[in-house]
Amino acid sequence: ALSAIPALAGETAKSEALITDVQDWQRYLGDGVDKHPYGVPSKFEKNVIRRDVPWLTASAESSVNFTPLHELDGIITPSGLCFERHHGGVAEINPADHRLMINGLVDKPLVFTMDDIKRMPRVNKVYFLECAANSGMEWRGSQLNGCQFTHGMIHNVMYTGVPLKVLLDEAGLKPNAKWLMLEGADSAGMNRSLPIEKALNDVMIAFAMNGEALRPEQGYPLRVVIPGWEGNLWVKWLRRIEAGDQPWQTREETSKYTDLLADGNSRKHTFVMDAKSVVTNPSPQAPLKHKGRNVLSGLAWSGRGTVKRVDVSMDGGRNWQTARIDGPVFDKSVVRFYVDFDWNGQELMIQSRAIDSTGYVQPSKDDLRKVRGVNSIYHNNGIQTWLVRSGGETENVEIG
Amino acid sequence: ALSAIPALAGETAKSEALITDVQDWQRYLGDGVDKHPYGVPSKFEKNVIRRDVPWLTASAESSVNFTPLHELDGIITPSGLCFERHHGGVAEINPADHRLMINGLVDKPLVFTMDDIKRMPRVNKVYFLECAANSGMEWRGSQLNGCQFTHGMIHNVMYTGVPLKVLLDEAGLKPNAKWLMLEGADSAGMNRSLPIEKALNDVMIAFAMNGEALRPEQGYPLRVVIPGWEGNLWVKWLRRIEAGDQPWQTREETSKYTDLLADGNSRKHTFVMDAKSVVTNPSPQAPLKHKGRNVLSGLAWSGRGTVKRVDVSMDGGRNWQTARIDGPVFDKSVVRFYVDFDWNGQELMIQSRAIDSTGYVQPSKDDLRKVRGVNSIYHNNGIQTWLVRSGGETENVEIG
Amino acid sequence: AQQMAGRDATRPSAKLGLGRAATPEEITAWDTDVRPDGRGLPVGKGTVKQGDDLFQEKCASCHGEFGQGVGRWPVLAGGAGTLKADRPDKTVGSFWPDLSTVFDYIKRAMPYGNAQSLTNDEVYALTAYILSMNDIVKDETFELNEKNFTSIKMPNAAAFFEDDRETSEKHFWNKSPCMKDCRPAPKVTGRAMAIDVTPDGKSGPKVE
Amino acid sequence: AQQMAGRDATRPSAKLGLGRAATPEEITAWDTDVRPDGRGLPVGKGTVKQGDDLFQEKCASCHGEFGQGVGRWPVLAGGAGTLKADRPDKTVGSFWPDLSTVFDYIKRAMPYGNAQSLTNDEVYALTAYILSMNDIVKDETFELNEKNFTSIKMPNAAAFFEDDRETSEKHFWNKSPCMKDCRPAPKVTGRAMAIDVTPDGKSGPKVE
Ligand code: HEC
Ligand code: HEC
Ligand SMILES: [Ca+2]
Ligand SMILES: [Ca+2]
Ligand SMILES: [Ca+2]
Ligand SMILES: [Ca+2]
Ligand SMILES: [Ca+2]
Ligand SMILES: [Ca+2]
Ligand SMILES: [Co+2]
Ligand SMILES: [Co+2]
Repeated sequence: ALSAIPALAGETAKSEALITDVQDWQRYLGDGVDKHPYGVPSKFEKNVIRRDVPWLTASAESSVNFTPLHELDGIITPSGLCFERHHGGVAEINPADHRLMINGLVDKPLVFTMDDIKRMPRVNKVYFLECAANSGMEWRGSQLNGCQFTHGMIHNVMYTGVPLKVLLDEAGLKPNAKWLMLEGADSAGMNRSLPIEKALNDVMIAFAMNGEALRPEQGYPLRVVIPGWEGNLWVKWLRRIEAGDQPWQTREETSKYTDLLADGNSRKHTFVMDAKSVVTNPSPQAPLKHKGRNVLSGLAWSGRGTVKRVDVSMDGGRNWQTARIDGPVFDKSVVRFYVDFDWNGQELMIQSRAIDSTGYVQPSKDDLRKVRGVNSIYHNNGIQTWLVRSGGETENVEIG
Repeated sequence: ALSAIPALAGETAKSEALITDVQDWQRYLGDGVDKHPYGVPSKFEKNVIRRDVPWLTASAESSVNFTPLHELDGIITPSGLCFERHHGGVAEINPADHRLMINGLVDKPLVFTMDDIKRMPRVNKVYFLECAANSGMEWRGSQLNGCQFTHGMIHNVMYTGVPLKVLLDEAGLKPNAKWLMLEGADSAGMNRSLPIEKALNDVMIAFAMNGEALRPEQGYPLRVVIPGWEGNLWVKWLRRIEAGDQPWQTREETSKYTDLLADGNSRKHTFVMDAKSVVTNPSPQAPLKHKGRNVLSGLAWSGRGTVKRVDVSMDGGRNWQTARIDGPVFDKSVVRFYVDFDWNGQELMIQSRAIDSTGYVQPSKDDLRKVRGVNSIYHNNGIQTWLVRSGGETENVEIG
Repeated sequence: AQQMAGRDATRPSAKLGLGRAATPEEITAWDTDVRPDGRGLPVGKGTVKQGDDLFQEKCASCHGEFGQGVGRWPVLAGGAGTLKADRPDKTVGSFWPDLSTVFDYIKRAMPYGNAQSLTNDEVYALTAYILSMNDIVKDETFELNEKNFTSIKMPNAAAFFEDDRETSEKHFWNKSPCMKDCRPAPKVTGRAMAIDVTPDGKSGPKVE
Repeated sequence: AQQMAGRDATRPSAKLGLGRAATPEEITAWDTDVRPDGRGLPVGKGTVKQGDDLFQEKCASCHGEFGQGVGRWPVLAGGAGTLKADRPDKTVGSFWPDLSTVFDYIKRAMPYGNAQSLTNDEVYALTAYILSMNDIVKDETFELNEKNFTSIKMPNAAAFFEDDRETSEKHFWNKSPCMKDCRPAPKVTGRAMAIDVTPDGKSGPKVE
């Protein structure tokens, strides 16, 4: 049941007992300052959780859960809600027992402790991490009914760590070092190859996220941060970096994270995440509840630089208006956008498109399929459509 | 026991079993993606908690706990570690039951639900909140041995909410409205007076912090955000705003949060938080552990604008060097600063001083006491001294 | 949020059209605040004697029979003339500038743990008793009510002045703070470890 | 971090002086990766037959007797010629460009739940068996070892090319994207709710 526009100020309103009666929380003492040494959300927020899709994989230890984007605001993803993707479950590592080795084409193979790393010059940066498989279930058409599932393999975090270059300089890269292999300490021994130009440009080795130590599921005590590039490269529980003269062709960059096109050929080394956006509210899990004034909100990002503009359509892409971006705009970070609008119960087809600092315009799903077919699994950055019905109910739809 | 500078690369090193043996976390599966719908820190971080000082007050429900600044990095305080200050414990409020009333010198007294507020135009801002009593126990001299206790009544958060002006415009302020009274729904019925110029300038009514709903102890579902001004004004569990033509002289702005000077007179309406800084590492709870390269780190902030510069002294204020600020620099937000330095075991007297965009230079404790005496409890922004002994042990000291 | 002809159906109106009128009963329920000029005072009354009885019953367990405070609970009376002393005693009598604050605060927040449980007459009586404990009224038959309330003057009222930091602390603004040889070699004059009141294993000062 | 004469005692040196030399044993323990050119291959060997036995013992419970996959566990064999089909079957044989990936991955990550438990000979044997299941070697007496390893060519090796989005998708860069009347009125052509596989009360597709 939709509420109509509320009684205008000055019109007759009924007194509410919530106001005229003294409520318990206004009368009796609540919890003291010694109750929660580490605080948690209100019990009334118990629906604000990561969710997994049990039928996706055979095992929860090699699977994914999704960030509840429709419940969040601003640009920072709370650490407890950052989506998880593991290939052998969460490695539980005492930082005192963690080691990072650098070997291969270096002057001196080195071993670092966490204490060593925390004695190196630090930087603080906000970056998005998007899994290349985000929206991957939507290539053939609308499948999952909620932006948590269609777009929830992304988070945006402020990292503290050391530029990778600092560590490489300490070991001394040999001139023929062109690629690095990054390797995790988890039971999947996750490994991926990284071109040396990117490694020396803006890659970080991070030990903190959003002000505190990395969360276990995000690679505690150490992970790689590779701004703008697909999440699978951001090796967690980082234990080794090897320098070499060519890529390794690991399982995660051949069997997975290559993009099969319609002609049977596959793109490899598709590292950059293309510009993308999604309206998080309204969306299937967060339908419209009221006629009258409403806030449309969403996120946009680009692996190529900053988001310059976000356009929103309410009629399925026929007409567009430019949204208001509010909050910090950082390189390779999400931005938050809003459209304040009035709604009188008409059916809406809501879309958003991101435009980045290189001039790239997020394409429609159909335009993307024209180049890529529907079998590439990864890198689906097509424009999402939400259908808002006259009752406010909101659906994930394909349009033609 | 201090470790000396480690064996240089190339010198003989002993193999560690941590590397030559396969560890459990490298062999067996860890937790799956369905284990922690809302994630928590690693069990190895169990010391990273808010701490209270039981002897400070008679009751934990009217008391304070402190942010563990020495364990954090970057500029965002994790929500679970934001210090708490309550006067009647934490109000536990179902957002569906929360109401905000605006009355007094307005055209139309109004009542808003949380749904109403979430339909208003939103903004996202990062601000520090410092309790005016932060460092209050240190007026007469060094008392508490740790920056968590001397400086931990501060946090820095990204808020999402509505400019207060939007709500006031909806009710229609009368021309003679010069002050607002802000009132909480907790059992302390916390109330404070706010000048209308500030209210219309940058004050926000926030419902989200660091991306998710406010935490209960931070005023869930609604709090006031008053950039740069003392934390006590940032009324939590906000239920009412009254417009009037003069300040109310509430208990929290007369009995408390006024500053008693040596001559027996008291300053009132000391809202702005002066520029201040603290070295968080090293500090008594985070001593130096190694000779050789080390990272000094700290936080600086100013209620008058942005932090322009932070200077650090290693010799008790005789000589100063300018620290490196890294990470975002926002208006009325903390900044993170670093000094990368070599330490050979000499005794250090570490200090930091913040300089803000108005040219204000954080004063020494003695210079502050010359103007304010030692009885004002609030607004102690004097320069902190940490004494680092040759073994690395670090102490809170007064110097003369 | 009326639909205007010829205007994009989703473009927002200038007025939000959010919220509803507050009813008079609702305003009465929440608008209990009292200002120094007496604005907000409800009709009511109470004597020092009545206040004494109430105080012993509902307040003395924390604040002490004569407002002297029990353990670390707040002291409400005494301390006159101590504001320049080494350890000032800030109480309602010695420090508070306005009587309205006493009424406003007790009405909204006391007794601690059972807030908003007192009638207006009870708050008048308790306020009268606090005045009496502080020797601001001397007669235990004195009755405080909404009419004589603003005639009571608090001893320390004149001692408050507006924030003047931008002038009295002007010297903290400094274009070129000293960087080299700024002071003589410092000596340690005090140590938190010697005072030894930091939590975590170490005990705090005794509750007297 | 040697102290240099005449230099501020706390100014940092250019070299960090952090970390220690990795020992040869430590490098051997961790540096197990194998590249397409054979770099990293350990000395060792194993036949298809030996691999078959091992596979049935340690792998078939998930991947199936012939690598066909059990339930939703990964399929390792088959799928040749399906890459242009409506539902491609991407397996080691039909998709993987390099044999080294099989060795590298099994050695570090399999069997799932007991990683790094296999000897090098076992990994050679398992790799040989996977080749055989995929008809890349036909002879069950075939022995794979560090010397013949790089001579094996994978069927789909030529099908991979470097990311070319900046040229093949150049039309996605557009200085003036359309704002008004950009397309005909859209019609709904597909609905997630009709497919009905979203978690939360609704059940997913059956495990076959
Ligand atoms: C269970 C303990 C307790 C009881 C009973 C109690 N109080 Fe209090 N009172 C407190 C505490 C604790 C505070 C300080 C609260 C805070 O920090 O915000 C306080 C504060 C006060 C203050 C303000 C003191 C100051 O210096 O700012 C006044 C006035 C007061 N109480 C009056 C009363 C009266 C009148 C009653 C009885 C009707 C009462 N109290 C009953 C615990 C109590
Ligand atoms: C308990 C189940 C299980 C067992 C037993 C098991 N595997 Fe696996 N295997 C998996 C899972 C799950 C994955 C995918 C892991 C991931 O997502 O990263 C996998 C992946 C693989 C892959 C890569 C598949 C691809 O398409 O990328 C190969 C090759 C493989 N396993 C070989 C083996 C071999 C050889 C053995 C026995 C020595 C074995 N597995 C035993 C579960 C198992
Ligand atoms: Ca599950
Ligand atoms: Ca890719
Ligand atoms: Ca306690
Ligand atoms: Ca103040
Ligand atoms: Ca009032
Ligand atoms: Ca290698
Ligand atoms: Co992924
Ligand atoms: Co405070």
